[in-house]
Amino acid sequence: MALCLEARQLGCERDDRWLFEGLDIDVKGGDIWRVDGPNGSGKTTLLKILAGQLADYSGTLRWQGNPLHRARAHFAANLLYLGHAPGVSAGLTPLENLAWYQALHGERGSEAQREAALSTMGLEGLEDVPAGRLSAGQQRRVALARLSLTPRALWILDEPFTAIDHAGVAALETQIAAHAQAGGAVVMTTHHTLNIAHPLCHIALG
Amino acid sequence: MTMASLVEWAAMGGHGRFVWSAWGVTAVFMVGLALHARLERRQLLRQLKRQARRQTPSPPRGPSHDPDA
Amino acid sequence: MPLSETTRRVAVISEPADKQHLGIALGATLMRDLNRMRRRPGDVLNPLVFYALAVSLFPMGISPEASLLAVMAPGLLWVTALLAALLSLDGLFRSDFDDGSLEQMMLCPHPLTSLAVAKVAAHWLLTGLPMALMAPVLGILLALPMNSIGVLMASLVLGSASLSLIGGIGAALTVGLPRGSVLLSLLVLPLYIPVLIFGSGAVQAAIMGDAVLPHLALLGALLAAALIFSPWAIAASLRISING
Amino acid sequence: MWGLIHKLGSPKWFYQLSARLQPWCWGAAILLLVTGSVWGLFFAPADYQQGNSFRIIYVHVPAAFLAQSVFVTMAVAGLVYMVWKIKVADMAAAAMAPLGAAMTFVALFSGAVWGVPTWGTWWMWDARLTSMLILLFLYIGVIALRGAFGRRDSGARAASVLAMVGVINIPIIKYSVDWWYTLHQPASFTLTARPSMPLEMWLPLLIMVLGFYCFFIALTLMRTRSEILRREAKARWVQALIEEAR
Repeated sequence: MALCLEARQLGCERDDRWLFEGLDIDVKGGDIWRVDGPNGSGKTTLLKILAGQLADYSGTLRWQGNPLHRARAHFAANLLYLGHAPGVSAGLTPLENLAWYQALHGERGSEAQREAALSTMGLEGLEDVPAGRLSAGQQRRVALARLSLTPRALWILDEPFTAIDHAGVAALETQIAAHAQAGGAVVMTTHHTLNIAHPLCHIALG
Repeated sequence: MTMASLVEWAAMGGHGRFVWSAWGVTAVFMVGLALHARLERRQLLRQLKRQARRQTPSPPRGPSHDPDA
Repeated sequence: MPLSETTRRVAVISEPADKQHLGIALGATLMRDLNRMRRRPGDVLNPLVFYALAVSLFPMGISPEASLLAVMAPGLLWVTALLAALLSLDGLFRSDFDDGSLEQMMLCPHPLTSLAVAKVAAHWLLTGLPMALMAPVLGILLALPMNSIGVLMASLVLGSASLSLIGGIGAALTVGLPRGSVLLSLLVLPLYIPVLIFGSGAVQAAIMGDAVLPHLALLGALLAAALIFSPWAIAASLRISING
Repeated sequence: MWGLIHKLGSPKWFYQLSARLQPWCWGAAILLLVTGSVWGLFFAPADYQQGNSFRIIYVHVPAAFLAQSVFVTMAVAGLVYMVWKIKVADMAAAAMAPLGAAMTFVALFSGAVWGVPTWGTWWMWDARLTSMLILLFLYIGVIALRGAFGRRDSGARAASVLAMVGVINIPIIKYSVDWWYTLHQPASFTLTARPSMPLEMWLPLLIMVLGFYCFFIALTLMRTRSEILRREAKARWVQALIEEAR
């Protein structure tokens, strides 16, 4: 069935200040949504609300027609979220990190799958180096390896290009475009000028 | 209630120290809490008035002095 | 970088996660923490070294006299075990909170309460159990009568599980705070008192030859209550700290 | 039902309702406290065993009752805030916490002082005093946690969770401390094991307890109203209120 996440009159108040209000967003298969706005305009907060992580917002949020908080498990099974912090624990190697991430979604997966995902992100040879010793960009790449490792319909990426070099950015842009063409949906924020061969929808905050 | 019987009553048969210290601390706390709450409210009102005055320049007041300020 | 599967349609997964998936997630979270501790043994050994050190301070502070120490041994062993568990609680969620893994745990299809129990179980395996195994040696240091060593270990094994569960609530509440560890002990120590009372009570009963079972039964009851209430409280606290 | 909860929960409506209720509560509190004190200090007979130090009961027992019921009320208010998102409930919880802590301290101090003539020492690890001491630590924990968060409603939610966890633990702590105390001092004299107080001793105690509760309600109403003004300062009705007060 087609993917659809719809937000009606979405609003969020932080310390008596309205970050945004009255937002109507319809995320459907094949969309790439880009959230723009200066720093502190609530971009990350909006993404966290769309990912179902923050509960205190006004307005309604529906996933496949029913309210998000009731369809949480189903929604989470289709969501891939990448926040500011990559979610790669320093004490584990990239392979162990990815193995845990797959297990978190209930898939045992295989070593070969994980190595393939790491090599698509250019991390050959670093599979067994504890993530703590990798650079910020490499840690971000370990997190981005999840995009090809665990196929999820909806991607919510919070500034995925931070600390990524030019080659990596280009590869990621093509991956995002391919995901949208294959029927998936992407909601992302970035200060980077995107050149993706796919129509973009914009949300301006602040 | 002659003076003597008043003093004798206050001595509480030798336990006066304990009874009055216990009652005294209780009274201090209860009265203190009540006064603090009133003070807190008055300060809050004064602060809100100052903020209100700062945001909306109030019309030039006549010679009558504002009792609350 | 070749894009292998471009044409495959992206399917929306509809069937909910079943029990078998939950088992994989919990097992993986447990193994993850054990592996991480294997790499950084300091985090595991510090509470144990603190436990041994603190116990050996008391004879210097009180007196080397064996009969005097034997009277206080159960209480001292239990209080220092409790403080050592408290020491290691701060790191329970902090590293996951800092590197973003906690966010991933919250956004996975499985309930956060069961993942929290897996985290606390890993913490118990790495602090509660080793302390229970180490306690007899420290009991000898404090001239603890030999007949109560078994009960000491049993009470520590049972008690430290409740300590980890109740402590997990405090750790989850203070994980987002910069200087949270001092506040953590302030929140959690009053809740530790029933476990301390029945734990050291069991060892004292063993020394005096009284019935030990009621004490251990009450410790088990506390553990059961902790298992029922604290996962819910830990999950709610983690959601609060994430937004904090 | 739902409409009533939200109407009850709106700060403006609560502010006006409490304005009418408050003078009555203060009046009742002062009346009850004065009559109870005069009766307890002057007319109630002294205890045959403890003599006049028994009169401390008219302060110790009401404070102890209030200390525990304030914690339970705070936990219930926290639950109402967490489940139905009624902000006034959290404002009331924040307002009553210091009062509960103060009452716990008063109960602790008066209990210790009461024990001096009977036990001869200033502190005695009596079962009830120990539970009261732990309750004081729980209060300090809740108040400290509420203030530790950057954002006010995170602190509010954290304090609500801790209050609920605490309220579940209070009976457990009370039971384990009583069990611990009877294990170590089975035969000694405990303060509250009163056979049955004669009426003229018991009636002033009832009046004092009612007086303490009215005092609690009146003070909580007043402090909640201040909290409403502080948190809703930007609301139009507060601006209007300030405007006409100027």
